[in-house]
Formats: sequence, C-alpha cells, structure tokens
Amino acid sequence: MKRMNGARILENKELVSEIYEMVLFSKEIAAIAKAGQFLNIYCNVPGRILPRPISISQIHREEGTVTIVYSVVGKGTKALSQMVMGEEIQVMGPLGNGFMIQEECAHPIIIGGGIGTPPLLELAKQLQGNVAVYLGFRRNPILVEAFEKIGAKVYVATEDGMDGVKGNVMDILREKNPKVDMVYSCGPKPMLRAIAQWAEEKGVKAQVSMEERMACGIGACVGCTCKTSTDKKQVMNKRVCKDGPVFWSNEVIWHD
Amino acid sequence: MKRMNGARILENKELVSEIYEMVLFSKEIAAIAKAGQFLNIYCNVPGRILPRPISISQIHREEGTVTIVYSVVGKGTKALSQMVMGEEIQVMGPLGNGFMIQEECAHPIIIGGGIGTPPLLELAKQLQGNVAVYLGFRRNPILVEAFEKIGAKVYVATEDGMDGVKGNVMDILREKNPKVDMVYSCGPKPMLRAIAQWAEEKGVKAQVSMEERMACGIGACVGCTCKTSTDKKQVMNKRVCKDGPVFWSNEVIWHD
Amino acid sequence: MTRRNMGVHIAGIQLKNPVMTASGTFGSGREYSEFVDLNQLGAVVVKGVANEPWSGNPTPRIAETYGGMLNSVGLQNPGVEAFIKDDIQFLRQYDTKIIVNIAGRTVADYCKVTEKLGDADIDLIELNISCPNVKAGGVNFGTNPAMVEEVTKAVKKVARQPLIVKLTPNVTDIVEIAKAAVAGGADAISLINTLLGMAIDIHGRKPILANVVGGLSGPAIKPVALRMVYQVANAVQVPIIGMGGIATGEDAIAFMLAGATGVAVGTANFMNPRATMEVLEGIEDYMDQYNIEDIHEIIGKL
Amino acid sequence: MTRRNMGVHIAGIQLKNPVMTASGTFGSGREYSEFVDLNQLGAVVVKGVANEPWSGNPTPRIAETYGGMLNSVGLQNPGVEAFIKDDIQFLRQYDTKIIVNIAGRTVADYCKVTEKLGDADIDLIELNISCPNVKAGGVNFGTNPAMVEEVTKAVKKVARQPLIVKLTPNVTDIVEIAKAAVAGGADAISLINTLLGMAIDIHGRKPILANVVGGLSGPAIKPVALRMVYQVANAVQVPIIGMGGIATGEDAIAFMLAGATGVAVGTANFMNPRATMEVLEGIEDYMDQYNIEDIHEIIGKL
Ligand SMILES: Cc1cc2nc3c(=O)[nH]c(=O)nc-3n(C[C@H](O)[C@H](O)[C@H](O)COP(=O)(O)OP(=O)(O)OC[C@H]3O[C@@H](n4cnc5c(N)ncnc54)[C@H](O)[C@@H]3O)c2cc1C
Ligand SMILES: Cc1cc2nc3c(=O)[nH]c(=O)nc-3n(C[C@H](O)[C@H](O)[C@H](O)COP(=O)(O)OP(=O)(O)OC[C@H]3O[C@@H](n4cnc5c(N)ncnc54)[C@H](O)[C@@H]3O)c2cc1C
Ligand SMILES: Cc1cc2nc3c(=O)[nH]c(=O)nc-3n(C[C@H](O)[C@H](O)[C@H](O)COP(=O)(O)O)c2cc1C
Ligand SMILES: Cc1cc2nc3c(=O)[nH]c(=O)nc-3n(C[C@H](O)[C@H](O)[C@H](O)COP(=O)(O)O)c2cc1C
Ligand code: FES
Ligand code: FES
Repeated sequence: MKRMNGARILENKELVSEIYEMVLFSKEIAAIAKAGQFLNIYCNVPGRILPRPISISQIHREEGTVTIVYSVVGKGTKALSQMVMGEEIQVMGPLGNGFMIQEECAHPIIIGGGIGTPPLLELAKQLQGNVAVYLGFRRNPILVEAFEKIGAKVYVATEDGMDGVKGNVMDILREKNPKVDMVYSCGPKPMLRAIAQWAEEKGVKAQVSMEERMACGIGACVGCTCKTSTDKKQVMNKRVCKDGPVFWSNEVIWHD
Repeated sequence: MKRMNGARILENKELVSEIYEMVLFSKEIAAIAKAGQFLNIYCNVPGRILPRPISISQIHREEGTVTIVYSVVGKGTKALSQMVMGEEIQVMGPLGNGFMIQEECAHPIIIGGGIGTPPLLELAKQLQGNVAVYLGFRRNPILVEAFEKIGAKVYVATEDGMDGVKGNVMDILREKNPKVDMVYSCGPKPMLRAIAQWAEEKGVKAQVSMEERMACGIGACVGCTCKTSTDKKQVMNKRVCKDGPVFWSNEVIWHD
Repeated sequence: MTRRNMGVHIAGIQLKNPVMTASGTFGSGREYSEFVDLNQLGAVVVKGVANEPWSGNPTPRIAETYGGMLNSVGLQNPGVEAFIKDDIQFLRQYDTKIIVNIAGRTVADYCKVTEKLGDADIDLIELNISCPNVKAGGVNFGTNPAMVEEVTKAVKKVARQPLIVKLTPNVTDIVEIAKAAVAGGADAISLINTLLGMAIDIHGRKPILANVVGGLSGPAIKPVALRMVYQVANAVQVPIIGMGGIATGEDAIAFMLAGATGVAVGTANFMNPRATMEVLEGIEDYMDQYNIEDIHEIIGKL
Repeated sequence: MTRRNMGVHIAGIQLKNPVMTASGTFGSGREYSEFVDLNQLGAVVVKGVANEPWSGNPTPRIAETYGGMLNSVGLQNPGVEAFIKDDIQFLRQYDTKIIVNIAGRTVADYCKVTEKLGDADIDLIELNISCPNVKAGGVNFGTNPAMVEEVTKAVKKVARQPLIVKLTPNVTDIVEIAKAAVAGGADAISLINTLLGMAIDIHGRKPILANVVGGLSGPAIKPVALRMVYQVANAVQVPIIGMGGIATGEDAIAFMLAGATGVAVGTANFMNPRATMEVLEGIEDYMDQYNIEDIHEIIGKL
C-alpha cells in the first residue's frame, strides 16, 4: 500500500539566488523513482493545506536519496527553503509517469527552460551523457556543470546574455540545427509549444513535461488537466499528474 | 506605543502531568507587569489565528523575565508545551488590570483552584508571604512549595485525597474558618461563585479573577464579557480582558 | 472494543460505518485504493457523472486559499455509460457501498442518467443539484425551492435506487431548500457542497481560476457546514450526510452531534491520502474514550 | 515614492488612503490607538451602535475555527447617545475619517439612531442590515431585497451624512441585494459581513457559543468575500468597501483589483494588533514594485 513518507533532509543549499537544491533521504522513494516523476511535498505553512508538486532532479538508489531543485516563488517554497539539515518533511511519491526513455534513439537531445531543467538531469544521467543538452534561462543558469560532468555537451542561452548565448534556447537550436531523433523537454508552456512546432517541422518526436496547478496529485480530483488528442479530432482531457506529466508533443492541444 | 514582543523561552518544564512552567525573557513585559495580569500568547498552530490568554505567574524584574504556568488542554497549549529553550514566541502584554493589592489589610487570604493557582503566586510574593493560602486541585497539586518558600502558610485540598485534605478548598475554608479581611482568588467559576457567597456571609471583600473566551484581549471586540452590577440593579457587561480579569466578587452577577 | 456498533442506515441502506468519501475528491476510488483499504469505508461516493461526457472548465482549475481550496473542475466526467462500464466492477471488489453522484443541466438530463443507472449494480444515487439549469437561464437548480422540488420529484420517479439530494450552501435559507428536497421525495440529504469563491493573482492581475470563480472547500468552510447540518437536522426527518472540511475524527463527531448520520471526507484526502482512515479511527477512539457502544448515541445528541 | 497618490473617495468623502477598520473589531479606536497611529488610517469604522443600549448575547461569545473565528457578540453597544458623548471627541483628535456603523431591529430604530447622529461630528454612516427585523418575524433585513430597499430608503431620507450600506453574505444572490441597496439610495456598499457558522465542543457535547450560532470571519472567508466584491463591483456604480479576511497588503490589493475602493481590516487585528499598518505598508510596497503612482490604477483593474 502506498503512503506518505517522512523524508529526512540531508542537504538544502542555495544554487543561485532563490533556487535551492535539497537532498532527501527516503529509501522507499529512491528505490522506485524514475526520471521525470515528481513528489508531492507537504510544506508547513500556516493555513496552506495542499502539497507542492516538485520534480525529482536526481536519484541515488544506493544512497537511498532523491534530489529536488526548486525555485522560491511563494509561501510553500519559501518555507521549504528555510528548512535545515536533519528536519523531516512529509512527501508523497514518486508520482506521474516520467520520461519514456527510447534506448534505440542515437541522437537524443534534451531541452530545458528555467526551473524545468532539474528533472532533465536524472534523464541525462540515464542516457549516460550520450545526449546534447540545450538550456535556456532568464538569467543565472543552474546545473550546467552537473550536466557536463555526466559527459553531455551543454549549450546555454540566457536572456541577459551574461552566461552562454544571449537569447532563448530556440535561438540556439535553430542556429545549431542538430541532428536529432528524439526530444526530451521540460520548461514553461510557451517554450514547450515552440518545441512542439520545431519538432513537427523537423519530423521528430518530442516528449514534453507539462505543469498545471494540482490538488490531489494522483489523478483523483481532475484538477490538473491538459487537452490532448490522438487523432487531432477527439479532444480528451488527460491528467497531468497521473497520465503525465510527460506527454508526446503531438498529442497536446497547444491552442485553445 | 504598545506592541507585540518577541519573547525568548528560557525554560519550559513539566511541573506535573500536562502542566508546564515556562520562563519568558522580555524586559519590556517584566518591567511593567503586575500580579494578576495576563499575556496574549500567539501559538504556532496551523489554522489557529487567535492568541491564547495566559496569566503571569511570576515576575522577575531584575532578570527581565516573567513566568507562566499552563495546562495542556488543546492545540495551542499543546504546541506551547513542545517548544524548547531558545525559541522565540510572539507575546502581547501585560494585559488586564491584575489584583488590587490592599496593603492595609492585615489578614488577607488567597484561594486558588487548579490552573487558577499560578497568578496568585506573584501576588503572594508581593504580599511578602504575609498571607494564608488555600489551594484546591482535582489531583497533582502545583506550586505548593513555591508558596511555602515565600513564607506563606499553605493549605491544600485534592479531590482524590492523595495530597493534602480530601475534598475541595471550600471544605478547608469552612473548617479552618480563618480570620480574614481580604480575599484574593482565581479558579473555576463554580469555585469563585462559592467564594463570593462565603465572603458575603463573612462580610469580607473578595477579589475574583475571571476567565472567558477571548479574541482581541484588549477590550476592542466585546467578546469576553462578564455581567456585573454595582447597585444590584443596573446590569453592565464588563470586559474580562480590559476591565478585569480581576473583579470584586460582589459586582459580578453569578446567576444569569 | 469488539462491541462497538458503527453501522448506520442511510435511506434504507446499511453502511458498516458512517465514513464515506465526498464526490469529486476521490475519483472512482481507484487512485486512493493505493493508499487506503476501501473495505474499511462505509461507502464510496464517486465523482459526478452526467448523461453525456462533459469536458469541464479550462485550466487552471485549482487555487489554494487559507485553510481551503477553490476548484472549477466544472464536473468534467466521461458520462454515465463509461462510468458503468469502467468503474462499478472495480468498486464491487470491495465490501463497501457505492453511491453515484449525478449531474445534469436539465431535469431531463438528470432523469436520463438516473434511468441508465437503473440496472447498474450500485447502492444509492446522490443528486447534485448545484448545477446551472440551462432551461431556466442558468440559475442554479439548488438555489430555488421550486426547482429543487421539481428535479427531486422527477428523478425520484425514475430512480431504482434510494435517492440522496445534495444541497448547495450558496442560499439564503438552507432549511427551505432541504424541505423542498424532502417534499420532492429525497430519502436523504447531503450537505454541503462548495461555497462560491474567488482567488486573484495580484501579480498577474487576473483571477487564478480560468473560470474566474470556483467552489471553496476544506477546513475553512467547516463552521458553515456544521451550522447547516444542525439547522437541517432540526427541520427534516430524513438522514443527513454531513461534509465540509472534515479532516479528523473530531470533526466527524461534531457533524454527527449536529445531526449527521453519515460523514463524508473530501478535500482532506488531498491534505492526507489516508484522511478517511484517520477519520474512522478518530471516531472509534472517541467512542472508546466515552464508552459509547453504538454510534447512534452520538447522532444528533448535542 | 513621494508621488504615490493613495487618496480615495467614498461617497463624496475623501480618505487619505483606502485602509479602514471593520466595524466591531476595533472598538471605537481607543484600544488599538495604543498599538497603531490612527492618523495613518483612511477611516476608523466604529462598532455598531443602536438607538438604545443593547446588552448582546450571553457568553461564550467567541469560538476559534480553522483560519477564522465565530463571534456572537450580538451587537452589544451602549447606545448612540453614549457613543456620541464618549467616543467622537476622542477620534476627532486624529486626522482620520469617522464612520459610524448603525444597528436596529426595526426601520424606525435605524432611523432614530441616524437622526441622532445628524448633528454629530462624523463623516459617514454605515448601515448594518445584518440584523433581524422584529416586525418581519425576525427575518434578517439583509436577506430580502424589498426590505433592503425599504430600510435604505428610510435611513437615507433622514441621514445627514452619506450612507454606506453593509451587506450580509448569507444570501443566494448578493448582486440582487446590492442593487436593492443602491435603488434605496446607498452612496456606497460595504461587504461582506460574517458568514453564519457554528462550532461544537465535542467533549462537552454542546455548541461552543452560548448563542449556538455566530458569525464567521477571518482569512477563511476571504474567497467568498472576494467573489462577492467582484460580482457587485460589476453590477453597481457606487464605490465598494471590501472586507473579509484581509490581513496583508496583498489581500487588500486583491480586493481592490476585484473592484473595492476601500478595504477594511477586521479579525486580522486580533491576529496582529498592527495589522492595519501592515496592510497599508503592503499596499505601498506593491505600488512601488509596479511603479503605480495612483491607487486608482489598481481599483477594478483585474
Ligand atoms: C509536475 C510538476 C513539477 C514541478 N516541478 C518543479 C520543480 O522541480 N521545481 C520547482 O521549482 N517547481 C516545480 N513545479 C512548480 C511548483 O509546484 C510551484 O512553484 C509550487 O507549487 C509553488 O508553491 P508556493 O507555495 O511556493 O507558491 P504559492 O503561489 O504560494 O502557491 C499557491 C498554490 O498554487 C500552487 N502553484 C503555484 N504555482 C504553481 C505552478 N507553477 N505549478 C503548479 N502549482 C502551482 C501551489 O502548489 C499552491 O497550491 C512543478 C509543478 C508541477 C505541476
Ligand atoms: C485571563 C485568562 C487567563 C488565563 N490564564 C491561564 C493560565 O495561567 N494557565 C492556563 O493553563 N490557562 C489559562 N487560561 C486559559 C487558557 O487561555 C486556555 O486554556 C487556552 O486558551 C486553551 O488554548 P488551546 O489552544 O490549548 O485550547 P483549544 O481548545 O484548542 O482552544 C480553542 C480556542 O478556545 C479558546 N479557549 C479554550 N479554552 C479556553 C478557556 N478556558 N479560556 C479562554 N479561552 C479558551 C482558546 O484561546 C482558543 O481561541 C486563561 C484564560 C484567561 C481568559
Ligand atoms: C475537486 C473537487 C471536485 C468536486 N466534485 C464534486 C462533484 O462532482 N459532485 C458533487 O456533488 N460535489 C463535488 N465536490 C464537492 C465535495 O463533494 C464536497 O461537497 C465539498 O468539497 C465539501 O467537502 P470538503 O470540504 O470535505 O471537501 C467537489 C469538491 C472538490 C474539492
Ligand atoms: C467580534 C466582531 C464584531 C463585529 N461587529 C460588527 C458590527 O457591530 N457591525 C458590523 O456591521 N459588522 C460587525 N462585524 C463584522 C466585521 O465588521 C466584518 O464585516 C467581518 O468580520 C469580516 O471581516 P474580517 O474577516 O476582516 O473580520 C464584527 C466582526 C467581529 C469579528
Ligand atoms: S491533481 Fe488531482 S487529478 Fe491531477
Ligand atoms: S477579548 Fe476582545 S474585548 Fe475582551
């Protein structure tokens, strides 16, 4: 029977301004987690009752830990950032389906945008660095070295141009025009939409990891839907939490 | 301008089962507090917004501390009992009027019932132990030694008879029939009502410290009223928090 | 301990205990069956189903508020036929009662789904009247006593299972509405559904919900729910299923003291996937603490 | 910074900023003047006063709930004459507007207290219509459009100060009620008053409030209040004073975006005696953050 777990915080450090990396000790979760899945984290904030969905960024099965990387955007993530080593938090997970790793693809690429980058790190590890990684940030890139350490070639774009190329990740992609037979991506919806279009133009399949406001996180409330269609005719509301968060870019209906 | 203060917890220990004594460091409060006044304590409980009124049990002006003694009865006091040395809590106070110390009275007595006992300790100290103290408890007396240390003569009754006399405090009082020219009391309403009647019979004045469910604690919401009358005709709702908590027993209307 | 009697009757159906799930918060039981043993529940109330599939409202559909949440799911559902095909068999594996919550936009809609459920292996129907009546200019069925009585009567006529009517709290006089439902033939009353609310993203300067307004649920609404259960219990004879912010056994006891025969756990499932079990254990603890052998010693005993 | 314009007009009266106090939560200003500088407030709304002294309900009058509280003070007040004698002079020491909230049990009651305030040195009257109408069998004035229009019209006729009408949220259709108040001559609308609720002491097996039911206020009710402000702002032309759970500048901004010209801080005062000041500072911070020079760039700009 599944359950909520108490997970002990082994580390909680600021990577760049307002973005933290937290290492959680939970053998149960680490044992079964997959790249692209997420956790429901119960933050201890007065009056807040819902859990916060946060993606798994790294899995260390042997150590029994999972890592998350989160941006402080509101009360819940603020409270999370103030927790210290040794404290315990309630976590439910792993949730969702994660990426569908296509071993047969020789030229996979990863595209990450901002706080959508973390879940792609575990994916890159599982692809054994055999992947080109395109990352876009407003400013202050994160996890670039971590991707490089795996052996991946990393291209970075920032809006302010302080790091990497000035511009967005689609600019680099169009410029490099890489050979590609599978796209894995996570980031803000406009970026994912652009990727879907780019992939369609190139005739390549793309996986997109979507975000939506959630309540239950396990498929029961139907709060977090994403409009999809397999044959471009019959619309079907899939649940981001249970049927996703990763979808094929060509099943998502991007314009309502 | 008055304000809420952060008070540091210097000590928080269990006196008897489910009753705690907490020492708070707050120069501002210790400097001006009076016996019988109370504090509004903001407990950190999810979803709870109102402060908890708790009486001041001891004042140490030199050390800049005040002591409170509280019984764990619900979520707020439970949370309080789990706090540890060094933590800070938000406190408003001192509030209310406290006891009216009548220096000219040669034979004052103090009557306390259960968790109404603590505020009488500071009062006894200010009376310099020159007072007879009658305390009643269901079981597990508290603070008896503290009263004795001041030099007061202490009589204890417990319902289970394990400590002191078996019975209630009124039983001892009727038995001892002490010489008395001023009564100071605090405890459950039925006890205070009995004291009011006893005092009237003896023709002696009595001060009673009342309790009522509160919101603001400072007289603004009119939530905590106590029916009073000065001439036994015109009824007036006084505010326990602002006009009390200490009243003259003969101004309180005991039966509605 | 062994002699605790937790069984209650709702509209002639015997539940092994008063704890059920609130419609729309528990899917069709499948998802939470990974966290709790459905055999322990008095009943599972499934999400609202309509005659045809409904696609619901655009996202975002969820907003968090102090002590509560707003939803504007808009009763997305795959339609009653898909429900009958996909979910009943799953639920029947468990020793628990099945209550099907139904939605509609016209009286005829409600009747059609009720008829289709006629041969289905379910125990009770819960009529959700917090839906806009398209034939009456979109006025919510549940806000008008005459409409409440009309739709209840029509559904009751075709229903093969006993009928619970679930009321909306967004009304001036809940007692009048409850009486109308009973006059229409309701065998039991559920209350409350969500309070209409709104949340705003002050930085984006727009409502958080795509639908602008949504239904408020969770601990924040408990006092309103308790008040309505109390008022209605004192005004009608049929059993009441209480809900609105129930998260602990203590909350459930409060509703039962106020007059509820059954209690449903909704939003609390999101706060804690084992909430239903903790509510049940909490009720048992209370009964033990006060030596209560039969749950009926609590119901309405304020 | 120095160019921030925070001034708003409510019913022709200029307030230096939109922040005021909610009636009944701030006494007559005296108690909180020990914690905050009343000169900083746009207005002080004093506790409800009636024609004669009212003794209110028995205690307990207060119960805490998740994210909120219930009160059953029952409008205890010393009567309008005592108020005029004791409180106006105190408040007039400060550079803030005085709004007097009035209560009554009959239309004549309301008119009498309004007349007595005619010569008083106050700025605005706030008519609290969440009172039972004893001449109509105790039905709450504020729940019936015809009664709302009637009492507003009668009070407006005798009022020497501009008239705000404060609505109860315990109604099916708040827009209909607001329109009735405007039709009756309301110069502004306040909303919301408290939601009717209840709390139970499960160990004592009795209601916590001696009055059984009471008014729910605090952060828990904010979504309902925001929704009503938004609905009414889109339906009437008069300015709106929004309240219900406002505890921070962000809460206040949400109400103003929804259409409120003024914002009142109630229960939050009990949570933090400096709440009014923090709300004001929060509004200023938001204006600075987005380079907003005039508060009117926020009002209704959803
Ligand atoms: C599948 C999934 C994976 C995610 N992974 C990450 C991650 O790895 N790192 C990261 O920083 N963020 C991630 N997010 C976004 C993250 O959930 C929100 O930033 C977070 O919930 C905000 O909480 P808060 O209390 O700080 O903000 P508040 O604004 O105070 O939150 C209020 C409410 O809104 C919800 N909410 C607010 N923003 C979002 C959002 N963008 N998406 C979903 N719910 C939201 C919160 O859960 C909460 O219920 C993910 C979201 C989803 C759906
Ligand atoms: C002037 C005054 C002085 C007090 N001094 C002491 C003291 O020195 N030691 C002590 O142990 N207790 C004292 N009390 C009682 C104490 O305030 C309550 O026991 C406490 O508020 C309970 O909080 P809780 O969260 O644990 O209980 P809960 O039951 O969870 O509280 C729920 C709500 O009810 C209120 N409440 C519950 N019981 C009482 C009560 N008996 N009186 C007032 N409000 C109540 C709480 O403040 C809170 O708002 C005093 C009360 C008053 C009015
Ligand atoms: C996400 C969500 C979906 C809901 N869907 C339905 C529904 O389909 N039919 C219905 O009658 N009530 C529905 N409700 C209302 C709940 O069943 C319940 O009446 C309400 O949420 C109050 O209970 P709670 O505070 O325990 O959640 C829904 C509530 C939520 C939060
Ligand atoms: C203790 C208390 C007393 C109140 N008294 C009055 C009153 O006299 N007149 C009135 O119109 N509203 C009264 N109210 C309602 C408030 O003014 C306000 O409308 C309501 O509490 C919602 O705002 P809040 O959530 O910020 O408190 C009272 C509220 C409380 C909590
Ligand atoms: S969050 Fe409930 S279905 Fe996805
Ligand atoms: S608690 Fe508000 S007046 Fe006493």
